[in-house]
Amino acid sequence: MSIASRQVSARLAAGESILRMSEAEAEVVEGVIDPEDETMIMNMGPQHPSTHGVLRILLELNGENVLRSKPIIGYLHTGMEKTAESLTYVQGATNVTRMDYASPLFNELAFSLAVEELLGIEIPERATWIRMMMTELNRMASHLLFLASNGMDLGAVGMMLYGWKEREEILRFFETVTGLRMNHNYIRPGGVAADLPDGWEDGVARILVALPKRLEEFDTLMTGQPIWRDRTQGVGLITTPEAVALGATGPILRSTGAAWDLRRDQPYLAYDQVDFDVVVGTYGDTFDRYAIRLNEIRESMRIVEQCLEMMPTGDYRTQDPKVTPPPRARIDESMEALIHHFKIFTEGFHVPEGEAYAAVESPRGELGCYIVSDGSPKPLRMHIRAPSFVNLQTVPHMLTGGMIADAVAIISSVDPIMGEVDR
Amino acid sequence: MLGDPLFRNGVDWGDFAVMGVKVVVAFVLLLVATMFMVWFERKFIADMQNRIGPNVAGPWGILQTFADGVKFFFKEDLRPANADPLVFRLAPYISAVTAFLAFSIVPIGGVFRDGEADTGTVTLFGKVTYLQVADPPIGILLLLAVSSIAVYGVMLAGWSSGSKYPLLGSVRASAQAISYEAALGMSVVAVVLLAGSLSTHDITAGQAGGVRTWYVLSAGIVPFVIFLIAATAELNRPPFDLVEAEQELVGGFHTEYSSIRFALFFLAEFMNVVTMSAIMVTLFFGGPAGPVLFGMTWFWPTVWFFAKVLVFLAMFIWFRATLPRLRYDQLMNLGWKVLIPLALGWLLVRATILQVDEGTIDPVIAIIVGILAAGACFLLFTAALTAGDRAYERDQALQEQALQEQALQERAVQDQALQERAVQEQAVQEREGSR
Amino acid sequence: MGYLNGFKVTFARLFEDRVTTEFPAEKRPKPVRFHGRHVLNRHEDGMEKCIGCELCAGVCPAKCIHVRGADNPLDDPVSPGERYGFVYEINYLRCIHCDMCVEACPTEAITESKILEFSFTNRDDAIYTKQELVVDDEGRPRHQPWELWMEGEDEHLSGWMRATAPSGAAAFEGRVGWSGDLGHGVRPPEEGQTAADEFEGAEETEAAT
Amino acid sequence: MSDATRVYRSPPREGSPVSDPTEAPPDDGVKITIDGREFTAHKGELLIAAAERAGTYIPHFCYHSRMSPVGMCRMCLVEVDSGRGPGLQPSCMVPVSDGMVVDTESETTKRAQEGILELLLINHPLDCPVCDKGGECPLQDQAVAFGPGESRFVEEKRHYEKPIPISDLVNLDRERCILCDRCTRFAREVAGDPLISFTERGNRTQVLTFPDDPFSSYFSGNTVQICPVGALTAAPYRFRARPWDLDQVESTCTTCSVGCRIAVQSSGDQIVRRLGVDIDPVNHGWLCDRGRFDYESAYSPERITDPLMRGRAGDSELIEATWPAAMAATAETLREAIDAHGASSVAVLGGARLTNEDAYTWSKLARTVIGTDNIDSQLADGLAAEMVLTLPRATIDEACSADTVIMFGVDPKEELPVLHLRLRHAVVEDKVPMIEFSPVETSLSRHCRSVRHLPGALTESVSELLASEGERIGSGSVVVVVGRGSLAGSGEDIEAAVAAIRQAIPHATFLPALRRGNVMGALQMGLSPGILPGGLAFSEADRLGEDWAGSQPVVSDEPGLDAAGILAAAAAGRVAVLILLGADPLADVPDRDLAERALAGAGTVVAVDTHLTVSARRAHVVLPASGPGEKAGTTTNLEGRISRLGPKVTPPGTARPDWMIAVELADRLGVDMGFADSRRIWDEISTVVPMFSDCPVERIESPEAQDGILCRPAGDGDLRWDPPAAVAAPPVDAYALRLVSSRKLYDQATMTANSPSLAGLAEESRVRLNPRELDRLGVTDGGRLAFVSPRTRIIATVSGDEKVPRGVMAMTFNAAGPAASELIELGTVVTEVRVETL
Repeated sequence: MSIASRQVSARLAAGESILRMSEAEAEVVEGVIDPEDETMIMNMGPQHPSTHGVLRILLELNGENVLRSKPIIGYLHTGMEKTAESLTYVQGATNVTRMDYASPLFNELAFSLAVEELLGIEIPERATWIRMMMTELNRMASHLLFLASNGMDLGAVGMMLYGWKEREEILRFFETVTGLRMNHNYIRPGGVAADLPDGWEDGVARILVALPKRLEEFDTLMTGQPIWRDRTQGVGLITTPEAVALGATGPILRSTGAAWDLRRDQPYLAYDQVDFDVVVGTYGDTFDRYAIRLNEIRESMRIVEQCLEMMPTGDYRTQDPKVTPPPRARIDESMEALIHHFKIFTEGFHVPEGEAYAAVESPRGELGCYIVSDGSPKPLRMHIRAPSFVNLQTVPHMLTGGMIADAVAIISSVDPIMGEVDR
Repeated sequence: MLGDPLFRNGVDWGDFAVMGVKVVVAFVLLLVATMFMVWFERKFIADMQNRIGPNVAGPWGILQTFADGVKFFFKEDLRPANADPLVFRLAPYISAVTAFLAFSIVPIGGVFRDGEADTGTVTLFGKVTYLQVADPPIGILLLLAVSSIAVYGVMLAGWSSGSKYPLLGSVRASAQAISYEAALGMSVVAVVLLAGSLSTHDITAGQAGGVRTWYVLSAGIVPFVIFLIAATAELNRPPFDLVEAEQELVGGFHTEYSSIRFALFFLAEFMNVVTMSAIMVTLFFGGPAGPVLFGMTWFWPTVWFFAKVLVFLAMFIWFRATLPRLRYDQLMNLGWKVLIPLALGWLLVRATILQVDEGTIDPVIAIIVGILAAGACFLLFTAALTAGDRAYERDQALQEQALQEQALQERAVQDQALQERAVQEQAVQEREGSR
Repeated sequence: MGYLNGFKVTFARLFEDRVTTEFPAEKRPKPVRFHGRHVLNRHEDGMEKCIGCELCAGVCPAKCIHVRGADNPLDDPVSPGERYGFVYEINYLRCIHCDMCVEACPTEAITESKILEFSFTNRDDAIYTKQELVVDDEGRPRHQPWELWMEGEDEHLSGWMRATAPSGAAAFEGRVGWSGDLGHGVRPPEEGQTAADEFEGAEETEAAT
Repeated sequence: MSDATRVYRSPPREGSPVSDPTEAPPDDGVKITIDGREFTAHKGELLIAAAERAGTYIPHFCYHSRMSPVGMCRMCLVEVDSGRGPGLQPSCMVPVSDGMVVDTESETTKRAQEGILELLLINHPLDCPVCDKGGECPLQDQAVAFGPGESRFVEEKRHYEKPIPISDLVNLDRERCILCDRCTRFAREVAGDPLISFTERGNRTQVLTFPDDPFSSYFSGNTVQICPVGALTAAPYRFRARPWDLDQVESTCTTCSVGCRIAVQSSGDQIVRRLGVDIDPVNHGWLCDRGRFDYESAYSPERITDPLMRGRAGDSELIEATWPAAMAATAETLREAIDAHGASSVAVLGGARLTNEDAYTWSKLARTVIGTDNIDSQLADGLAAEMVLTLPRATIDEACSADTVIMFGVDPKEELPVLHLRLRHAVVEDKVPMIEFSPVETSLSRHCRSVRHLPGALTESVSELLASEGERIGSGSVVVVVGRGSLAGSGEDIEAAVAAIRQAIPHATFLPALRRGNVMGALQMGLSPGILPGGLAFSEADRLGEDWAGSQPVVSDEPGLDAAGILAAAAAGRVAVLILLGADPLADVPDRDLAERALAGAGTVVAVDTHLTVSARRAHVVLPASGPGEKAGTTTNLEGRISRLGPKVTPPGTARPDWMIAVELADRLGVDMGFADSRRIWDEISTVVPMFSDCPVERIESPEAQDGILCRPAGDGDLRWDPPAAVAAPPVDAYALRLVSSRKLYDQATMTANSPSLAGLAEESRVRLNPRELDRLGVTDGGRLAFVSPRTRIIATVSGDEKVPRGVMAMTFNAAGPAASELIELGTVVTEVRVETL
């Protein structure tokens, strides 16, 4: 037995799994595994109810036990990053918003922040606060969706509908603000597309009043449920160094006890002016990830409450005429306004040459947008650092040694959005 | 104690006619009840989820099952290329037929009076008979036997599909059946012990003396709870629906089934739910027992019976709406490590109490022996539980040791490499210096 | 008893209101800003507002709009001015309802209705031509056989943008950008962007501009 | 690299070729500092041009590198310090001077730019959404890039009637005009048609044409392209498309043989516009209106989209057929003809419309597969192929910078308009001496030394000049522009004149001013009897490799028939199959009578064409070919410059490239030519033909080819041109008029006649006579006279024209109405016409 194989076998035998298993190592593993044990290779996905879309995981099973696994992606590849190169910065938000369709506003936000960094423009205060409030509401919606799908994946059908129902309340609020439930194209370079509508305070307040009671219910239904705990506690363990090594961010990293949250550690928007806690776990298991998301909803509600109180007045878009189209009333009066209206909507605005990276803390972790501009109205290259994509790397590590049912729980706890993974 | 009075005076054509009617009525009743159950489950769980549920087919969507059935009829019947053709086709029928059989021993009506010799009869066409299709003296055994056979349907379906998910489903099904059959049987024994008969009619008659005599109370609540849990598992209902686990096995044993064959499984599953609810009512809740309110004395027991069944149906749905699914190993643990010992223990306790009641054993001795026996059991049980764990710990320790040795070896290798490099570097430096 | 607490939650839900609507029979009200199927508006005198400038087609990220302009016939003009929309087609298999076209339209010709309940059985139906998009003589959208219209849904056709959009200048708050022509009527401007005490000042700024 | 992935240059918005900034600084350079960076500029260079070369863009509207600076718009104001402290100066008017410090980004400059833009926009109407320029408008671009973003102007704007058509092709909207003087300067300086200019003063200043005098310039389209706003728009493009839905490829115009570089733009798979691309050697960004707008013909109802066939039963109608049926019929007819009458009973006429690849394939098909040499790409209306291929050739640039330019036989403005622009610029602006020989006054006559001669007396006139001044002229470089101006006489006169010049001035070079699109390419690919690809004689066939050397007619030294010969043979019934390769003999052969008889006498006529021409209507099989913008390949201009054609749209119906038709015909005749695309054909050409050996596909596809690659026959082959001895014109018949029949830009040519915007511009057939001649005959302008030639008698409208000398009648060739070709008999030296009053 070579040293490598002994290393691998020792690590395997110790119940430790291997962060990345190369093909060579996999052969070694095959050597370690007794050929008399008939293992079974099973394709979980891309058509499978619990793979959150079209994730495909190749599982090597011994009975119900997962020996090793390999996620395979690309089934939802839509070439959005490439598409971005043929869309102007004005149109860009309609494209990026579709990547992580469970939290569209974060995509728009990351994109807009990157473009604004390139443009070197300041965003009006009101726009910043609107963005903050909307994205936090979106975080709540996204986490509620997670609760729903996580419940469903573990067999609690009731939870699925409860989660969706609460999420729907938030989406309805979004609809009154942006006109669409999802894929809003609301946060754009320079601010937001429209001001909050009349009566938005009531809409937000309604959510803030109704949700805590529901969260209590979820606690009772899930958190306090022994079967639930049995299914999630100690399942899909990962440690801080492993998570860091694999680039995991968001709830996965925080579940290991590492308090890393871009909102607090690299504040953007006005997060340094609001009060909130970073929720962390202890064990790095599926339960921690569930609990973090549940409690992050509560933290988001705190932020939204503060936004509600502190919402400033003023412009909701930057007043730079080269970036923001003129007021509609002006295009029938002013030649300059008409020309700018015309050019911004057809050609888009020119962005100075350079490159920029802007990252936000999306519900899934660090969502970054990297843009290279050649001075034209379209990005030369746009890349999205998609948290789902990076987090997916932790899956094989967490799966090893679990059972099929654990696999479902673990995939669910990673909460990957395949639209974002494949882009 | 004498079997169905219908056959007591010999058998004539009238008896056959009555039998025939009973079979047909039971069949239709079960079918209708099943259809109702499907609708009821969807409607009830929708209510629990703030939804409406089926509402288009018929008033309140009550014809939904019928519509689904019609749809199934017209779907294409697919069979995977790898499937075993005969078994693949046979399996759904096994499931469906056994589901029908179990219901035949359930008395669904008849006024039972406490202590009467030949109670619970009705007069049909001038014939005195029980309101159950058959009352074999070994009724409960028949039930257990039939429900064991039902597992074959599921198991063979999964195995014969020639596909991996169904195979896993069928493996789960057999394991689950074995684990829970035992607990189920054990919990029924307590009832049989009290009734002194395996006949369902006799068991029902034994509970005719009012709520207090219902075995759910008189046998202690424990057998009922065990039976309820085991029955849920036996029925593959949530939270024990591992066999079909949509989220894990994409439907499990019936992944590859379509059309009417799938409908048969679907039907069998819901029929079993109805049957099992009926049996629970029979065993623990006095069957058709209940007050006769006015007129039509034979009618009311049937109403009460179905009312009680409905409560259990609702309970199963409630389970589904509330509980997450157990994992395979947790299911096994629950069955083998909790339910079976508990059922066994309780059987001993109840038997002892029975004997004490009858005065055969001195209560003091009974208590002392009982405590000793319980203590021994507990020790044995704990030992059994921890034995596995200790083996695990030992393994752990051994592996850690191996790992440490490994690390030491590696370090040695590294040290050696470092040393070699240091020597080399020194040599290089020397050479450069000399130049 | 952790096992049983959950049952209370689900049981309590039995007595809550149902949130589902019986969709084809009833629709939930759509918000003012809803993005629905487009309409092409007309002026009070019946002329089309669309001048065929193709700005909507140019800004459309999904490239679902096809417009061709043509010289306006002098004797029977279709729209005011030199040019009119000769061909106007929207492919609803591609449309993502982002409303960029509505924002881009310099004449408020294209706005969105409140209907999104339409489904086709062939690709031809999915391509709405000018004939289908342009409002009828009363300024209401034309109903297609495959669309599910409800009472009152064809009334408010104004775009979702607030009156001063898309600039977001607080100085323009309260100024009606949408004309009061046939089809949607003057929409009252929304408030909230400026505080009540700043509003006076805003009006002064506006007057100065 | 496939055609679709080529790198295209966008059409020049500013009309300035971007010179190479890495170009070594000139020795007499002037050192200046632009935005803190040192740059060495040419002496006398304008600051704006120097800055552009240095990579600093200075916004401007009126400045155009091909025209004189005027400083009208003031947009190019920059802060310049020439030693007396910084101040704003218009960079388009200031030549660089040593030590000049320029700041294009200073606050002052920015304020100046904002101010100018705000000023320019004051009177600009709110037209962007309806304006054709919207989206590609320099005014919009500058307003967004350099403008203040808001206007303070609230008063009423200037109002004019809009739009007014100032010509059939151009609309003027004065409200949008920013008075940059570009169009007026172009008309005055470049086109020489100063029909548009400023009128009135102050706030009312406006661009306008003169009353009752439309802007009917052949070059009016250029003003649309250079207009920095939407003031001048093209009528054919009006509201057709928007810049953002345009797709474009760079290509070469094949309307005439000048080979202007163009950008072909399409929208929705239809060509909607052509723009001139600025390349130094040829067109400087200009186009003639015909070349600019005749893309419309692709969508005319006359366009052939599917093969047509006549039923077997005699004169039945042409009906649509499938390709296999049409090809099978053609191949069958060919085979039958070859078997029955020998390969020489097959003749191929035409080919000047084709690409080089098409021409090569057809040439190869005729020579090696069919085995005939009866093949001619000129329709007896050009110059002798041997002469064209053996004369030392000059480029346009050489012609424009020669010490003396001698020109005869052509009016470039009518036939090769952009060559006219180049020559005009050389003569008028650069004062290049030009001597022109012409029977009638041409458009350049005013600007140069013009010698009148009687038709048929060219050689005499040239010899006279050479005798008196030959030595003086011969002391410098001489470029002779030779064309076939009048179709009424044989070309021998011209040949003789050329021979005379060659004898007198041996170093003279020649620019053959042949008219048809790719006639030079066709000749070089061997579409001429006795000439093989690369201008090789039959004796050199082995230089082309096995395919050619072994073929039947090549072995025989006897050249086949030329166009006149083919027609005569056909008329005599000796041609079994006549293939018309984009040729319309009825319209283009000077002798209409002969053409009629030839078409009637030929056994089977196969027409391969884009449009259903008069001749194609008479054909038995009509095969649709793809036209310009629809096929890939290369074309060769009159200098021998090879440039690429960009395919942009799919051909209508089932039309296909000519080479593909040839390949399939060969296939049906049992020979696999092995060509799968035009690239493969050029590959063979460059391998096989010695002349193109240094021009492989890679070079053709390289960016170098955007300016075209000069490829001229070496002239060291066996091909010989035997000039005829001086042709003696018959003595002047005092009772007759000598006919001069030349082409106009707009005539009944296929592409022009099928372009709706251009068709109306073609004049009716009309005989122009000297006014005194009219007086003598007692008719007035517009009167009608009968004209009798040995061929026939026609009645035509006449008009007086001082440009026509006495004793000469000028008649437009191929115009609607009585045709000049009816009067002409092929082969006569001059056509003498007697006049009869009615």
